[in-house]
Amino acid sequence: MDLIADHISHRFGTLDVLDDVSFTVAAGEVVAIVGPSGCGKSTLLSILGGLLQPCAGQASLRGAPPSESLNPLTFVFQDFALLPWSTVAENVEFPLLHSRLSAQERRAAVDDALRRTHLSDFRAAYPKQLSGGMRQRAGIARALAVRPALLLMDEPLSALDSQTRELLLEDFVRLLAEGSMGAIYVTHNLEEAVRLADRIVVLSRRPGRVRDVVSVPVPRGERGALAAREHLLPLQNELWHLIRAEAIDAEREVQHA
Amino acid sequence: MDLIADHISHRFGTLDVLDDVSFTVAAGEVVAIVGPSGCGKSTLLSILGGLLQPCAGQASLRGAPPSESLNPLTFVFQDFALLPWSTVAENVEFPLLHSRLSAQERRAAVDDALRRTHLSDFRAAYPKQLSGGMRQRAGIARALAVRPALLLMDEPLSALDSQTRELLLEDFVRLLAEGSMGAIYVTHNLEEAVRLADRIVVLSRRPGRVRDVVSVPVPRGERGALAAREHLLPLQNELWHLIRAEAIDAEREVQHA
Amino acid sequence: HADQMEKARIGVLRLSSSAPVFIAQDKGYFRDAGLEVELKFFDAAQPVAVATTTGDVDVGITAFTAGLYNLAGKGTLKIIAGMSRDRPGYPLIGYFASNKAYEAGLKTPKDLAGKRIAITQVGSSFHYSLGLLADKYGFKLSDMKLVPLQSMSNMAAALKGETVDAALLPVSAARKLMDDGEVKHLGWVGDETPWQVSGVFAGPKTLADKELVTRLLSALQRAEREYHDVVLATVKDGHAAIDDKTKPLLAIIGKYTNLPVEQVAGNCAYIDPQGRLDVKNVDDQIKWLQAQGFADKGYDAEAIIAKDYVKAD
Amino acid sequence: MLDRADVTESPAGDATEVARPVRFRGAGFTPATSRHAGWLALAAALAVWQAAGSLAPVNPLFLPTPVAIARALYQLAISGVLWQHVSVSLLRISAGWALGTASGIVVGFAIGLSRIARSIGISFVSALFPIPKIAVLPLLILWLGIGEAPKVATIALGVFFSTTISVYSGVDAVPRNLIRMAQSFDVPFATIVRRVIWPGALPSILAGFRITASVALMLVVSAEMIGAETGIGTFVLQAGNLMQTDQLMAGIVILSAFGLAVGKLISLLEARLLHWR
Amino acid sequence: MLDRADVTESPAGDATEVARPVRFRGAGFTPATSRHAGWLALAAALAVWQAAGSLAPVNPLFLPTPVAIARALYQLAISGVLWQHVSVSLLRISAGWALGTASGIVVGFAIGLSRIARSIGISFVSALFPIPKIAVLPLLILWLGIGEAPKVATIALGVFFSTTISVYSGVDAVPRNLIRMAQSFDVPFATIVRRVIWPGALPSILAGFRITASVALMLVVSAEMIGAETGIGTFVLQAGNLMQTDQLMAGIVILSAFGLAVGKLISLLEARLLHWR
Ligand SMILES: Nc1ncnc2c1ncn2[C@@H]1O[C@H](COP(=O)(O)OP(=O)(O)OP(=O)(O)O)[C@@H](O)[C@H]1O
Ligand SMILES: Nc1ncnc2c1ncn2[C@@H]1O[C@H](COP(=O)(O)OP(=O)(O)OP(=O)(O)O)[C@@H](O)[C@H]1O
Ligand SMILES: [Mg+2]
Ligand SMILES: [Mg+2]
Repeated sequence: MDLIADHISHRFGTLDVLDDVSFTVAAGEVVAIVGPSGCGKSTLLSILGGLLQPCAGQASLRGAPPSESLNPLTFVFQDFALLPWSTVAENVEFPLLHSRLSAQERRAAVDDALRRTHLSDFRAAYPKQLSGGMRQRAGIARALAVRPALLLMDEPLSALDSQTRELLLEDFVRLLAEGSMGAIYVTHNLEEAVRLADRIVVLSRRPGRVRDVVSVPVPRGERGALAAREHLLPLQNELWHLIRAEAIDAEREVQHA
Repeated sequence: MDLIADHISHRFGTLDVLDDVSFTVAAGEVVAIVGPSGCGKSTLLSILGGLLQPCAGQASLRGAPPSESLNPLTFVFQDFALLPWSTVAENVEFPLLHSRLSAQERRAAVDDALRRTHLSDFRAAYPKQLSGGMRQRAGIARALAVRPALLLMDEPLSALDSQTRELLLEDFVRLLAEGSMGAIYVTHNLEEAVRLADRIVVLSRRPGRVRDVVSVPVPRGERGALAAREHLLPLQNELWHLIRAEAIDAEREVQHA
Repeated sequence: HADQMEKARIGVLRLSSSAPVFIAQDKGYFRDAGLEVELKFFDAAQPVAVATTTGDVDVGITAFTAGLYNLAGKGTLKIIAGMSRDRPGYPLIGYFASNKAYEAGLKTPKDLAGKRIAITQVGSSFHYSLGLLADKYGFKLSDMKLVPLQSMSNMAAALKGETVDAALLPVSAARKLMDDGEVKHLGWVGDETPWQVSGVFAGPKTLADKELVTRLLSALQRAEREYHDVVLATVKDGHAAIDDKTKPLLAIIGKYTNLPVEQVAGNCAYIDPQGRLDVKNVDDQIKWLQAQGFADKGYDAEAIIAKDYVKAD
Repeated sequence: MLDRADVTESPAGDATEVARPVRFRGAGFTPATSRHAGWLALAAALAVWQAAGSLAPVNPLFLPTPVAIARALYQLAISGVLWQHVSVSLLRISAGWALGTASGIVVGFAIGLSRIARSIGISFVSALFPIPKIAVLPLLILWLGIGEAPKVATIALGVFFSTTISVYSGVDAVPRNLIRMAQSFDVPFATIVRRVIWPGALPSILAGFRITASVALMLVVSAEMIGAETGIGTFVLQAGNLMQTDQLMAGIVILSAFGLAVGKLISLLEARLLHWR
Repeated sequence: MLDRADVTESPAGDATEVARPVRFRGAGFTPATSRHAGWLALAAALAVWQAAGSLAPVNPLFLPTPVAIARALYQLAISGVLWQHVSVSLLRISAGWALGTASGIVVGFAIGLSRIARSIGISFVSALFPIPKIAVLPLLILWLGIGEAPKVATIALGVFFSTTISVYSGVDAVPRNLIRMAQSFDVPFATIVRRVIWPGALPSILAGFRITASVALMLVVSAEMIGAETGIGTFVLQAGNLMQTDQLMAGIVILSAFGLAVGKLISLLEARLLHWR
């Protein structure tokens, strides 16, 4: 199942946010979207996942999703979006409640998702009891439980401290290597993009346009080694120089409310 | 003026947070403090800056602070701590209001601090109108305006997105190179530590103890080049392996409230 | 009559001015007329009229107030008979002065001009009495400063505390204050300005039931006649005699008003033996209230009296 | 050295397969008010009400029609009685509100800032707050006589407790990090209170004003039950006593309008004082 | 390869210079309640009050002593009158509160979820909310008679508006990201309402209960002014009328105790239902 961004434009009131964005994410591919603050990354992801209707163009799917997938396009949110009144297990089970699964299958799916995210010991904990990292793991477990074809991740690590971020990044690498699941990974962080993605879509400042699509030269499986990391540092550096001027502009923007 | 952490221990109720922490920060030196989440870094910084009284040991100063310094030990906060009802200029002026400066000197100090943080165009803006990066710049301008001998920075970049963080990091490098000001820089982020600090104090998990004090081999002024960055990557990597296991433990801690 | 007993609910206050109702109930005159009467007691005149309007009671017996007239003016109830009257020789409502005001020269009802006087509510019978007094002595109502205090006890307290100069109080409430020397008596409303104080009224549904109203009024009149002939006939200096003949009736009144017989005897409202209504006075009341703005314009006594039942003076 | 990918895409998979749009699933849950509809609904309700009153056999005593109410209002207005009532009540409300608010702010700040005041204050406030002020009215009359004093005191009392609570909640809600910041610059206590705690507590204090305004409005009606000759509360109670329902409704409309006006005023005040939010 | 710095430090600067401690500047601004002090203060206040009443020549009519109030309470309790009054009022409060709360929750949810209901509802609620319910009492009596109905209706009305406001504020405050999350998993509307919006709005609804409980308590006193023979409000008003200040104070103490009890109950409810916060 491929996801196609087909000449998508969007505006909020008088604010042009996205301008004619087109690209395709092939089945199983991991695509990072980077761009300066406020360039419309989150808006684009909402449109791709069907949570927002674009003003022009459309998001479409080609090919059937895997038959076992309960929710082919599944979000992972920056702020985790856990129900604070539910335990970790209940949160993971939440999207399965109205699915076609039997109670037993549901339990199995929850257990499996918790195991894959190393959360089995925390199933009865409430979100407030957990560190940010564990909360996002629960968010990921919830996403895995519906067996997505494509994960839509909106800065899933940006609310975490650097060490936790590093730990979860290692987990993402592992999880994305495991199955045939693809991902769109929106981020500000070029290191994350370079370490996770097959290709990187670079958006311009608002209104967001596709400035560049960059392939990462090292195969995903081989990026763990220190040497590979040193090898990718120049790419990261170059990407930074590509967007640095726009990042400065975005940062110096004043909101007149 | 040197700052001495002299066998500092602290506990909150029954929770041991710091255990016999000792080190010295020489005048003009930049020391990073890294350690896993909840190991007492913020607590330590509060004690060093006189905002908290330790249960045992003490923070002390040796040598006179620079005579022009209005507030030798000055904090920069993670959440910026700007007064939301005051403009940028008013925020920067706030700590000067009760100082010995005349109105004119005050104005000059504010202008100078805003200029050094590239905020001159934003003096009339309110915090809510600004991006996170600009807010933290305002926090830094406020700190600079009192001409500190030592900046106490508690994860000053952790609330910012990666690109803004990179931009402010560049500014910190510049500002710390300019004068004779020293800094204690608390962070989770090993890259920041490696790029900013002369020495790095590594704390253990709670109760925080000094596990290691590491000197960064490349002089501060020479770390901008890509080659130097590649040279420092292994140090960063090694630090990571030093604290990784503890970071995992810290992350997997459940709060029973 | 047991086979044709009809039920009726009567709203009254626990005041001696409703004495015939208590007598008729206690001595079974209602029952004799084929009525099974339930008395519903209220603590103020106003709610009785409202309850008659809303159908909570079938018949109301209480003092005429602006509120009652306004309800009647909107067609929700009509007056079917008279009840008590203020009349010379029958002390019921008195003018009372605080000691301080008395010292300062407030000695007679005429002196009330320019004073602070407590009443229950605007448009109440006290208010009207003062209006009559003003007319009688040729000063303006607005010359007096009226202070509405909602309840008798508030008025008594205000008078005792000397925050007002004077108040109108029923003799039952004032007796103890007078005896204790805490207030000074100035005169009786009945002596100064006689008027029709209270009456019997009913809502449209009851009015349509001619049988019921006729039986009820006849039973009431039987009691009124007895009360008039036995008790009122003995009144001298505002006091009824307490003897073998009057005692049973006084005891009945005392039972319903929660007062000892001695007090009941000193507090006998005049009630017409035939239940007649002073229609002229009622019309005067309405005109006065309309002039004060307390009653809506556009109706007179004619419009609110059930002519089929009322015996006019 | 960037390895540009082909921007004009030739994705894997069968390109001849038809693409179907991603289904939109983000609808709803964003109810916005349209001022328009609100006014329309009010107008419609008034029309139905008028029709019910003038066509169907609803006794106007039970529900005076909007036109009758408007007429009553108009007559009150041109006779000048309205202004008299409103101005007297306004005076009572202002005096009581000002008194209650001033003392509430002082006590609220004391509770918010001092440990002793807090320990003592909170137990007193929580014990006395739930007492309906109307029940205390007789005592106030006993203590203060039947003049203006007990009326103003009733309002002040009601306002005082609400204000105290909203002020100390506001002080408690001032972000501790701002206070720590000020302390880290050696800012003196008084300056911290004036320049950090006061503006920080202001949103909660203003929100409290919204409550105390409605409390004052409610209590002025209760307070004017006893010994008042003028005042909008007296007027309403009198109309109720005299069963003049059109007047009563007119009074209620005035009270409602007054409440709305005060609400508007506080919104303006908020927009002005809290523009930084 | 880590370049270990000397942990046993030989800092730059003259080591013989004496070090002085960093000055502590983080004092204050953390007022905590000590339950202890609160009770102590209450006890002290009662003692002073009692002393004033029994020693100094303060007329007990103006301020009955605590002992006199306690005696009045005790007599009310043993004579059984107290329970009669309290139970009747409790019944009225429960009925009115339940009615007002149920309808308030329904209307509040409608306003929170539907655009039409919001447009219409908000203008009605904001127009009717500020009206003191005591002013409407005569109308309610006209409409509903003088039995229990108007008393219950008065309470229900007061509770209804507060509840409606707190419910729709609560619905508005449910984090939109949680709703988006549910939508992104194709969770049906009804499930979103039941499992996301309802628990999300619950904190605000329970906070509303705190307000409506005190509203109900206040209104029961007002409502019992008219045509009631028993009830704690009637009792208080009667005591006030009869200037039996010790009885009056006893009634006030009961009202206060009742308010505190309800507050406690809601705190328990919150601890139980909102343990996840
Ligand atoms: N619902 C909305 N209504 C109006 N404007 C919006 C809305 N959502 C977003 N915007 C504006 O649209 C622009 C793009 O927003 P978006 O969140 O997509 O950017 P982004 O690239 O995700 O930014 P960031 O990097 O900060 O997450 C921003 O200027 C934002 O203020
Ligand atoms: N005022 C306090 N009362 C009780 N416990 C506290 C208090 N402040 C901090 N703690 C606890 O003390 C421990 C250390 O806190 P501290 O904030 O110093 O850690 P940290 O290293 O700064 O953590 P982080 O990396 O998350 O910022 C934590 O477990 C924290 O929960
Ligand atoms: Mg975004
Ligand atoms: Mg910290």
